[in-house]
Amino acid sequence: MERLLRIDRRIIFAFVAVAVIVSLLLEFRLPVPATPPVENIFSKIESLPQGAHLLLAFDYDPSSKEELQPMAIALLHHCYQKNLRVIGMTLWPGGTGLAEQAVTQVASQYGKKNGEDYVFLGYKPGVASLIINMGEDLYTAFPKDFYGNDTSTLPALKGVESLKDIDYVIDLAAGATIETWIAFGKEKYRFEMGAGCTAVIGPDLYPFLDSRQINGLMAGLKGAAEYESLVGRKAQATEGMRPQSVTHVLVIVFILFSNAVFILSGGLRTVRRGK
Amino acid sequence: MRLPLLLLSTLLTVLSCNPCNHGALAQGLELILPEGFKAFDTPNDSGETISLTWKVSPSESTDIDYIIYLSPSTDGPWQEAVRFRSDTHYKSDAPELFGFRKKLRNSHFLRIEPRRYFPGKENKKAVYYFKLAMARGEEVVPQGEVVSARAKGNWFDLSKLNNLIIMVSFSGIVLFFIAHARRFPHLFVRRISGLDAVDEALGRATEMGRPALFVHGLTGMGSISTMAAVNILGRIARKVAEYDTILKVVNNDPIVLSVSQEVVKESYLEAGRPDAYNQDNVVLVASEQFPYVVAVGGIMTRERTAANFFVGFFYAESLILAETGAATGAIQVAATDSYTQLPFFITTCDYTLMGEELYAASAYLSREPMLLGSLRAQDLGKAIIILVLFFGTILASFGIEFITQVFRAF
Amino acid sequence: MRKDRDFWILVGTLALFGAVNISFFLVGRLQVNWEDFGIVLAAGITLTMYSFLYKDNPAFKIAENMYVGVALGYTVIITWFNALKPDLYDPLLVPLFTWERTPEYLLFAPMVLGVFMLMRLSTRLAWLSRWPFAFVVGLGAGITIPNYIHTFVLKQIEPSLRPVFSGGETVYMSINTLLILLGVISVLIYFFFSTEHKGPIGVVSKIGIWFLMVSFGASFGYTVMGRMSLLIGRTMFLLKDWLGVVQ
Amino acid sequence: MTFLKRGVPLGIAFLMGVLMAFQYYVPHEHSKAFLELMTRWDKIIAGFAVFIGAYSLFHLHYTRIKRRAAGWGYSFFVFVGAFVTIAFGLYNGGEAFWHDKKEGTMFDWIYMNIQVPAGATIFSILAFFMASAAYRTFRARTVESTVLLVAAIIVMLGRVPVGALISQYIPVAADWIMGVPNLAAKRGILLGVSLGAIATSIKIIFGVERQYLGGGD
Repeated sequence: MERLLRIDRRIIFAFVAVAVIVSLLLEFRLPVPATPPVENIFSKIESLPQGAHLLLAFDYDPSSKEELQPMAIALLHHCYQKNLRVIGMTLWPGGTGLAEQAVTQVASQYGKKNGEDYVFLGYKPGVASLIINMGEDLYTAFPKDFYGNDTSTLPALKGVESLKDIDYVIDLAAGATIETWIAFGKEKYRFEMGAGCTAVIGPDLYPFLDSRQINGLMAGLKGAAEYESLVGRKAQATEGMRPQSVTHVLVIVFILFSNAVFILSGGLRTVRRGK
Repeated sequence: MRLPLLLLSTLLTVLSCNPCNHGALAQGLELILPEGFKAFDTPNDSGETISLTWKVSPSESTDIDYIIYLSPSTDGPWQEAVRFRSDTHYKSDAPELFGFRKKLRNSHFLRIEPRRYFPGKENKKAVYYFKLAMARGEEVVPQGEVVSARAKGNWFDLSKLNNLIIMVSFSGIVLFFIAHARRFPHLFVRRISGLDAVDEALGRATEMGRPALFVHGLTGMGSISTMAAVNILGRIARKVAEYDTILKVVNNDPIVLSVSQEVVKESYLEAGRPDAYNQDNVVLVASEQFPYVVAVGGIMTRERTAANFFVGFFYAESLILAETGAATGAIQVAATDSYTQLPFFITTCDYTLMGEELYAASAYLSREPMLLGSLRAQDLGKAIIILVLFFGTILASFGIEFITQVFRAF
Repeated sequence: MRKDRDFWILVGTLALFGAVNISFFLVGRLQVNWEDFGIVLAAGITLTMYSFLYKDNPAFKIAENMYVGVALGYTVIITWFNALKPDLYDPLLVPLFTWERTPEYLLFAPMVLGVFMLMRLSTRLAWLSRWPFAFVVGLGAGITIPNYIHTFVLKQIEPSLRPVFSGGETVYMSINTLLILLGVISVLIYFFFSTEHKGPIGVVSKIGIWFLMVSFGASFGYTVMGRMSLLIGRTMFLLKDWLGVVQ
Repeated sequence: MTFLKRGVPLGIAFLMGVLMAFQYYVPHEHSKAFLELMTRWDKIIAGFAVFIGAYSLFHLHYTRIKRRAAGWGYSFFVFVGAFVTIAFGLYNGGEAFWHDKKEGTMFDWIYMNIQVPAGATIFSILAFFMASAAYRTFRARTVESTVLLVAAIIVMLGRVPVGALISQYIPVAADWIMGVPNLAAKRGILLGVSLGAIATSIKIIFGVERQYLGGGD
C-alpha cells in the first residue's frame, strides 16, 4: 500500500502532461459564467463614453504571460470596440515588449492609429515615485512615448494633464503593483481603478475589493476567460478552461487518494507519535 | 448661445433692481428661491477650486434644476458652468469640509474649478463671480445675488488631521520603545513555539547522526527576511555546536554567504567549539533559482539530512525544496514572510513560522533593541486597531458613529 | 551505463526535434523567414526547459543561464531607451552640447546622484553611493508613512466600522460582517507578541489560526490554478503555433 | 570623512523623509511642485539602479568562473546572453543607440523568441511539481493543514466550470471562502504588514535602521 505513495514523480508528471494535451485536443464546451468582480470591470468600461481615457498598466513580465496576456488582449478588444483612448504603460522592464505587442496588434485589428487613438508610453523605473509624478503631471513623467514622440503633441492624450483626468485605470499585475497603484495613485489622485492579476496573488486582493479601493478584479486565466465571455470573443483563455478543469480534478484526486492511503496505512499515527 | 445669455443678463439686472425678489414668487414659475448664496475658496486644496453654498429652498424637487453661472468679472459675460438636479449636492456630501452634523442636509454645496472654463487664460489670482438660478425645463429663474471668490492654495489639509496625528504618535511610540529596549533589553516577547520545534529537529538529527541543513531564501542581505534568517541561523549554529552535529548552510548570494560564515563561526566560538567549524559547510551553491533548487535537492538526497530549515524569503522554489525534503523523510521547519509560499510550507513541513513570527523570533533571539522596540511598537499599533475595530463596530451598530468619523480617511 | 543512456536520450530527442522542424519547413507548414525560425527557437527553448522534468541536464542549465543573461540585457537596453535617454540624455545632455534648445538644468541633480550611485562599483568611492541611496530610501520612507496610514490602515478599517445590523442588510450579510470583524481581530491577535497566548487571548489567537489556514487554503487553490494556467499556455503554444494540431 | 560617509547620508535620509512625509498634509501648489520635482528626480535615479543590478549579477558569475565553482561553465552563458542582447540593442537596427528605438529589430526578435518562451515556461514547470507534491507530500497531518487542504479543494473546484457541474453550491462556497474568511485573514495580515512597513520607514528616517548604507564605516 505505502509503495503506491513512493512512485517516481515522473509518472505523475506524465499524468499531468497527458491530461493537458488530451483536454486541449478534445473539443468539449464548458460554460464560463462571469463573476461579479469581473463583471464590474466590464460594466465600468461599458459605461465610459467614446473617447474616454483608459490607462492600462502592464505590470508583468514573460513569466506571467500565459495568465495576463489573454486578459490584456480581451480588455483591449473591449476598449477599442468602445472607441476608448487607450494609454498603455508598464512598471516592469521585462514586460515592455509584450505590452507593446498586445496594444498594437489588437489596435491594428480595429484600424486604430498610434498617437491618435491609443498611446504606448513604455517603461519607466521608480514605481511609487513614477505614479506620483504621473499624478502631478503626466508629461514630466513621460516626456516621450515608447517610440520617441513628444507626448505633449499626441492627440490621444488631449484633455489629460495628469492621472486625475484618466477615466479608468486598470493594472494587470504579477507582483505588488496593484497595492502601489492604490496607495500612490488611486487614493491620492482619486480615479476609478480596476485590477487584473495572476492567480497566485488573487486572494491577497480581496481586502481591496471589499474596501472598494478597486472596483473589480480578474484573477488568473479564469478571470481572463470570464472577460472573454463578457466581450463575446472566446479565445485562448476560454480554450484553457477545459484543461484547467481537468488538471484541477486531477490534483484533487491526487490529494484525496494519497491522503486516504496515508491514513489507511497508519501514517497518521506515526506522525502523531513523532511529534 | 449668446442670445439667451444676453436675455438672461437683462433679466438679472431687472430682477436685481427689485428689492423684494428674495423668496418671492417669480414670474411664470412658482418657485421659492434659495437664500444665503456664498462663494469662498475651498479649504484643504491646492488653489484650484472655489466652493459655493446656499440654503435649501422649499420648492426643490426632482424636476427642478439648479444652474450656476460663472464670469471672470462682475458684469459678465456669464457662462453656464453647471446644471444639476435640485435635490442633489448637499453639504453633507463633503464631510471632509463640513463634518458630520445632521443639519448639513439643509444647505447645498458645490465645488467648482473655474479655470477649467477659461482654458488658456490661467491667471491664478483671478477673482471669479457666480450667480445661481433655478430652472424647470427651459424656464430659468435667476436668484439674483452675485457672489465672488478667489481660489488660493492652502497650507494645511485639515481633513488629513487624523492621519497626521497617527503618524506623529506612532513615530513617537516606535522611537520610545526602541529607546526603552536599549535600557531594558529583556523586554517580554512571547514564546515562539516554532523555536522549540527547531530544537526538537536538531535533537533528532543528533540522535540519527545525520547533518542538519539550513536553507536561505533568495533575497539579499538588504531584506528584513534575510537579516532575521541570519539571527535564527546564529541560534541554530550554537545548538548544533553544543550537540556536536554537522550543520550545512546553503545560500545564493555572496554577501549572505560571507555574513553566514561569520555568524556560524562566531556561534561555534561561543559554544566553545571553534575547532568544529568547517567553512566548507557554508556554501553558495548556485545563483539562479532553479539551479539553486537542484543543488539544494541534491544535498538533501545525497547527505540524507535529518533536519531541514527553510528560513528567509522564498519564491516559487519553496514547493520543490520542501517537497524534496519531505520525500527524504527529514523533519522540516520553515520560517518565512513570503505569504504566497506559506501554504506549501504548512502542508509539507512539520512546523512553520508564519509571516511576522519570523521577525518576532529574530528579535527574541538577537535581543537587538531596534527589533524588540519596533516589535513592541507594532504590537501597540495592533492593539489600538483591535480596540478601534471592536468598539467602533459596537458603537456604530447602536448608531453612535463617533469612532467611525474620527478614523474616517479622506 | 546510465550516462550512456542519457546521452542517447539527448541525441534522440534532438534528432526528433530536428526532423520535425525540417519536415515542417519542407512541407511548407513553416516558411524560411525570421518569424517562423523564431517559432522553432521558442519551441526548442520551451522543450529544453521541460527537459528538467526528466532530469536536471546541461541543456536546461544552459537555457536557464542564457535566459538570465538575455533578461538582464533586455532590461538594460529598455531602461536606456525608455528612461535614461528621454529623461536625461535628450533634455539635458543633448541641448548642453548642441544648444538647439535650453537644457533643463534642474536635471543635473538627479544625474549627479545617479552617477554617485554607480560609485558603488568602485572600492574607494563606494561611500559616495550612500548619498543617492539615502535620497531614494528617505524619499520612499517619507511617502510611505502617510500614504500607507491612509490606504492600508484607515481605508482598510473603514469597511469594518459599519453598523453590523442597521436594517438594510440580510441576516446572512450581518453574520458575514461579524465573521470578517472576528477574523481581522483574531489574526491581529495571533500576530501579537507582547503577551503569552493563554486564556481568552489564547482562544482568540486559535481562531486566528483557523482563519489564516482557510485563507492559505484559498491561496493554495489559486496558486495551483495559476501554475496550471502557465502550463496550459505553453502547451497551447506548442500544439498551436508550432505543431499546428490545434486550431 | 566620517561626516561625508555617515553624517551626510543620514542627514539626506532624514531631510527627505521628513519633507516628503509632511508634504502629504500640505495641499499648496508649491508643495505639489516640490513633490513633482522630487519624484521626477527619484524616477531618474532609479534608472541608474539597473546598472548596479547588472554589475552584481555579472560580478557573481565572474567570481563563479574565476573560482571554478561547481557548474562554473554555465555562467558563461549568462554573459553570452547578456552581451548578444545588449549588442543588438545598442546597434538598434543600424541606427545606433542615441537615436530613438527602432521597432522590429534583432533585439526584439531575441526578446520574443528567447526571453518570452523561456520566462513563460520556467514557472510552468511548477505545475508538474504541484501535482507531484499533491500526490506525495500534501498531507493532512494536523487539524490545521486539514482545514487548509479542504479549503483549497473547495476553491479549486469552485473556480473552474467543473465545480458548478458537480454541485451548484461549490462555486457559492468558494465565493464565500474568498469573500469572508480569506478576506478577513488577508486584511489582518495586511494591517500587520503595513504597520511593519510604516515602522521601518520611521526607523529609516530617524537613522535607527541603516541597512541601506551598506557595510563599512
